[in-house]
Amino acid sequence: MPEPVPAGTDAEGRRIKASPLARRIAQEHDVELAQVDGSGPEGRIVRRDVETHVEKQEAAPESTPEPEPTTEPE
Amino acid sequence: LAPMATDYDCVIVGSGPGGYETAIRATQLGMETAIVEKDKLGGVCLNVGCIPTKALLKSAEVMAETSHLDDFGLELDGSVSPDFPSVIERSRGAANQMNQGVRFLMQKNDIDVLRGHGRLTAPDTVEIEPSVNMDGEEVGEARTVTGEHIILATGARPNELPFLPIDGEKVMSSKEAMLQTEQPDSLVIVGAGAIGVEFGYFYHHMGTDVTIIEVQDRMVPAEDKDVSKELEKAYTKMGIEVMTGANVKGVDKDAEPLRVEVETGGSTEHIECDQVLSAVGVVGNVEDIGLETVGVETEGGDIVVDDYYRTNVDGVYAIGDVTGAPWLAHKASHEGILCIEKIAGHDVRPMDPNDIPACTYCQPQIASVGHTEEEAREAGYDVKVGTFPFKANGKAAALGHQEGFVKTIYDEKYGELLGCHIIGEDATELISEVVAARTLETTGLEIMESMHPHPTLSETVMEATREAYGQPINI
Amino acid sequence: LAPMATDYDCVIVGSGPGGYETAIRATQLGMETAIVEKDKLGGVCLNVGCIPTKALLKSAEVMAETSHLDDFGLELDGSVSPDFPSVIERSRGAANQMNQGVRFLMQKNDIDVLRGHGRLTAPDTVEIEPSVNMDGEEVGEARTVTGEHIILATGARPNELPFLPIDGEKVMSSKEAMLQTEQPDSLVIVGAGAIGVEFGYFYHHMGTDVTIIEVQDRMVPAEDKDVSKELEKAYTKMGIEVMTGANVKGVDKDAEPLRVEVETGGSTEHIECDQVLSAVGVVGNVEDIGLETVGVETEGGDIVVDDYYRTNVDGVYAIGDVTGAPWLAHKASHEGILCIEKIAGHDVRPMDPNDIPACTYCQPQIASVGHTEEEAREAGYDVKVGTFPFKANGKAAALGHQEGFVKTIYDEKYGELLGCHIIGEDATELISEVVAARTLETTGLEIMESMHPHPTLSETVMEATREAYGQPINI
Ligand SMILES: Cc1cc2nc3c(=O)[nH]c(=O)nc-3n(C[C@H](O)[C@H](O)[C@H](O)COP(=O)(O)OP(=O)(O)OC[C@H]3O[C@@H](n4cnc5c(N)ncnc54)[C@H](O)[C@@H]3O)c2cc1C
Ligand SMILES: Cc1cc2nc3c(=O)[nH]c(=O)nc-3n(C[C@H](O)[C@H](O)[C@H](O)COP(=O)(O)OP(=O)(O)OC[C@H]3O[C@@H](n4cnc5c(N)ncnc54)[C@H](O)[C@@H]3O)c2cc1C
Repeated sequence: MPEPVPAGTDAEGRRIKASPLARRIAQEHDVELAQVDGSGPEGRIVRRDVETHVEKQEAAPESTPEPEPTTEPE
Repeated sequence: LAPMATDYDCVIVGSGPGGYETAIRATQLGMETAIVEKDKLGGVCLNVGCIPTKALLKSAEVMAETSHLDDFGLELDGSVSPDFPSVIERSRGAANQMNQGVRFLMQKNDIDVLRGHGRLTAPDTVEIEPSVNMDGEEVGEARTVTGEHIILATGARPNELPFLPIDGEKVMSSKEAMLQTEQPDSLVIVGAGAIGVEFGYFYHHMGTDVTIIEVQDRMVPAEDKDVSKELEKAYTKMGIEVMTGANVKGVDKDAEPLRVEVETGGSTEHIECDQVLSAVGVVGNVEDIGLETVGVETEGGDIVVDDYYRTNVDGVYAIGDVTGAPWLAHKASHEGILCIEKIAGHDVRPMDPNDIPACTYCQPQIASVGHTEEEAREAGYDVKVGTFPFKANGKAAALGHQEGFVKTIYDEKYGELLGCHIIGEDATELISEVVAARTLETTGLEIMESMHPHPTLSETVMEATREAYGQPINI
Repeated sequence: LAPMATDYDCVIVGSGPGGYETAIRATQLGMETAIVEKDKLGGVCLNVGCIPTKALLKSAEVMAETSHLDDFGLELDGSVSPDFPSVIERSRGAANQMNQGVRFLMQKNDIDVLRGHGRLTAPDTVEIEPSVNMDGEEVGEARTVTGEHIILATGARPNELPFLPIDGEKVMSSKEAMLQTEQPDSLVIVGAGAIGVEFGYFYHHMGTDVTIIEVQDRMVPAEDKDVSKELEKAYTKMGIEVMTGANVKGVDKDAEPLRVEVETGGSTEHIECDQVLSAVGVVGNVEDIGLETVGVETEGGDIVVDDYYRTNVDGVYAIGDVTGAPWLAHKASHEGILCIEKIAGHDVRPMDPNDIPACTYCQPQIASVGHTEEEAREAGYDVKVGTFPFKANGKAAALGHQEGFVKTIYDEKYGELLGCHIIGEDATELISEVVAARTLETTGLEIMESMHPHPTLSETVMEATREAYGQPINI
C-alpha cells in the first residue's frame, strides 16, 4: 500500500506547500520539492510545476547541479 | 495617433449565467461594462433551464414522498394530488425570484443593461435592435455601442430533429414542457439525457404516463455504464417505460392520440400519446450575431475559442453554451470569469475539462466528474476502482433512500482521482467535495484521511475510496 | 526468555464506531483481532445515537413538509398525522439494519466477537464476564483473553445533573426519548446542544409542546455565534419555546404535570410539562474496566492519551468518546484507524482537532469545521470573513428552503481556511467539501476555482469564499 509522501521542508525548515499529486510525482522522479517553483496560490507546488521541472531536467541535464554521470565500463 | 476610446471596456452579449457573472467580475476588475440582452435577464438557466426545472422536480419529490407516508410512520387520512397549474406557478415563482436577483445585481454593480438583440458590426462594435421577449413584450431600442472587449455569451437553444419538428404544442421542447399549465395524460420523451430523464421523473410523479425513448443502448449515455444500468432499474421500478436502442422515425400529428413511430430491434412500433417532448440536446446561438461580418470562426455550430476564450478575431471572445459541449451553467460562468480575469492580466489557470462536474436531478440523482471507468482505461491508465452502495450507509438507511452507489476511479501509479460517479440520494451535492479535491490534486489517501462527518451520505465517497485502495470498512 | 504469546494481536473493548472500525482495519493489517462487547454491536452510535435519531428526524422532516403541501403545488384532501409508535418502530428498523451490518462485517473480517463486560486485569489481559444487554438479555460467558495490544473503546453515556436525576420515565435521557412509544403532550428539554435541539425538532413536529432550556446565553453554544442566533430565530418561528441564560434548579416529580423550576434573569419560573429530557452532555465509561488495576491515567473522567492514542501504560490504548470531547462518531473511528495504523508501523499524521467537523441534524441543519470567528480572532489571526445567505442560492429557491447562511473564515496572510460554519438546508453534507479542502491545505483561491455544479447548495460555500476575498458574485 502506498504511504502518504512525507512533507518536504525548505531551507528554513518550513513545510513546503505542495499538492499530494505533486508530492507523489516528485517522489517518483527523485525530485526535491525545495528545488521546484510553486505556481499555485501562496507558491503551492502543483503537479504541473513538478512535471515542468522534470521536463527541464531531462531537456538540459547540464543545467542541474547533479554529479557527472560516471561512465560504466562496457 | 491615440486610439479612439470605446464606450465601454467590456460589452457582453447575453445575460445567462455566463454573461451576467462575467459582467459582475468585470466591474470588480475595474472595467466599465455593458450587457446586451434580448430576452429576460438570467438566460436559459434562470428562466427556462436549471432553476425552474429544479423547482418542478422538488414538487415531484414531495409528491413521491407523500405516496408512501406510512413508511415514515405517518398516517394519511385522505389523499394528496398535484394541482398541476400550481406546480407550474411555483416553478415560475422561483425563476422570477432569481431573475429579479440578477436585475438587482446589475444595478448594484453599475452594469448598463442594454435591452435588445445584439450583433457585431465590427470587432469592437455591437449594433442593438429592439426584440420581443418570451412574454411577447417588445423590449429595447436601436443603438450602437463599442467596447474594447466584446464577449459573446449568447448561449444555446433546444436542438430539433429533422423528422421531429417542434411546434410547441404537440411536439414540445423543454421550454413548453415547463411552462404549459395543462398536463398530458401520456407523454413520450425523446432522449434520455439529463433533460429527458428529469422531465420523465417530473411528469411521472404528476400522474402522466411516461415513455422515454433513447437511440443509444442506455439511458444517460454520457455517464458511466454502471450508472446507466442503475438508473434504468430505478425508472423501470418507478413505472416509467424506458426504451433504449430505439430509433424514433417520426410522429403522426394528425392522429389523435398522436402516434410515435419507433424502430427497435429491427421492428417498428407505434406508441400512442398526448404529447411528445423532444429532448435531444442543444445548438449554439451563432446566427444573426455578426460572426460572418467580422469573420469569427465557428466549427460544427460552435464558436471556436482558445484556452482563454479568445476567438480568432482580436478583441472578440466567446464563453458558455455558444462554445459547445458540455452545456452547463457552471461551465459558462467559470469560463466567463476565467476569460475576464485573463483580459485583466491575471495569472489564470486554464480549465481542465475533467474538472467539470455534471449533474442530473432526477431521483436517484446522478453526479459525476472526470473519466468514466471505460474512458480511464481507454486513456491508458492502470486504474483501481472502488464502489460503495448507499445500502450500506447509515444516513441513507435513516432517510429511507438506499438505492444507488458511488464509484471512484484512481490511477494506480500516483493515486490521482481520475473520476467519480454517483447515483443516489443527494448525489449533486456530494460531488462538490470530489471536484474540490480534484482541483486540489488529491490522491485517494487524503480522501480517506479527510474526516467525513457521521452519519452523512458523504461517507460513501470515502468508503468507495477505501475500497479502491483495498481497505474497505463498511462493506 | 521468549515472551509468552498472547491469544490475539489486538483486543478491542467496545464495538461502537470506534471499536468496530478499528477491528476491521486491524485484520486488514494482518492482526488477529477480538472485540469485546457487553451490549449490542455498534455501540451508542448505531443503537441509541446517531442512526436512530436521524431516522426519527427524517419522519419529522416529512411531517414538516406535509404541513404545507400547497407551497409545492400539491393538494391535501384530508390530513396527515404522525403515528408515534410507528415512527419509533421505523427508527428501530434503521438501527437494527445497521446493527446486523456490523455483525456481518465482524464475520466477514474474521473478528472474534466476545460477548460480555470486559475489564483489564493486566496490561495485556482482559477478563470478561456475562452482562445484560439493552433488551434485558443476558449475554456472554466468563473467560479471560490476552492481547499484545489492548484498545479501550468503551464510549460514553449521558451525563446527569445532580439536581436532575434521570429515572427514565419522568426525567429521561436521550435513550428513553428515542425508545419510548408513548408521546408526551409537553416536554421540557434541558440543554440546547446538538442532542437537545435535535429532539426538540423531532418532538415538536410529532405534535408535542416543546420548551428548550439552556444555561448559556445561546443555543448550540459550541457553534459560531451567528449560527446560534439564526437557529434561535428558526426555532422560535417554528413554535418551539427557547429559554437561554436559564438555569434549571430542579423538577418537582410529585406534581402532575411535572413542575420544572428555572431561574432566569434573576427571577424564578415554574414550567409545567409531562416529561423532561436531560440532554447535558456525556461522561466517559471509565468505571469498572480495570484502569486502576493496571494504572491507566485519567483526567476529568477521560482516559489520557498521546497523539497516537497510547495511554501511559505500554500496550494499552484508548480511542473515541472515552478519551473526551468532542464526542463524535467520526472522531472515534478516525482515532481508532490512526491508532491501529500507527501500531502497524505506518507513517501516520496526527489528527488536527480543527479538522473535525460537527453536525446537528435539526432543520435548518448546522455543520461546522475549524475555528469560529471569535476563536480565530482570539487565536491572533487577521481574518477575512465572508458570508452568503441561502436566500440568494438558486437551488435553495427551487427547494423552498431559503433560511440560513454559510460563513467562511480565512487567514488574511496565507488564505488558510480557518473555519466554516453552515446553517441551512443540507449543511451536514455541504461541510464535507470544506473538510476535504482543509485536509488538502486549501486556500480560498482553490475553493473559488473549484467548479461547483449549478444549481447546488454547495455553491454557497464558493460564494461565501468569494465574499471573503472581496469578489462576491451573487450578492
Ligand atoms: C431544461 C434545461 C435544464 C437545464 N438544467 C441545467 C442544470 O441543472 N445545470 C446546468 O448546469 N445546466 C443546465 N442547463 C443548461 C444551462 O441552462 C446552460 O448551460 C446555461 O444556461 C448556459 O449559459 P450561457 O450563459 O452560456 O447561455 P444562456 O443561459 O443560454 O444565455 C444566453 C442569453 O443570451 C441571450 N441572447 C442570445 N442571443 C442574443 C443576442 N443576439 N443579443 C442579445 N442577447 C442574446 C439569450 O436571450 C439568453 O438570455 C439546462 C438547460 C435546459 C434547457
Ligand atoms: C442521542 C445521540 C445522538 C448522537 N448523534 C450523533 C451524530 O449524529 N453524529 C456523531 O458523530 N455522533 C453522535 N453521537 C455521539 C456518538 O454516538 C458517539 O460519539 C459514538 O458512539 C462514540 O463511539 P465510541 O466507539 O467511542 O463509543 P460508543 O459508541 O459509546 O461504544 C462503546 C461500546 O462499548 C461498550 N462497552 C462499554 N464498556 C464496556 C465494557 N467494559 N466491556 C465491553 N463493552 C463495553 C458499550 O456497550 C458500547 O457498545 C450521538 C450520541 C447520542 C447519545
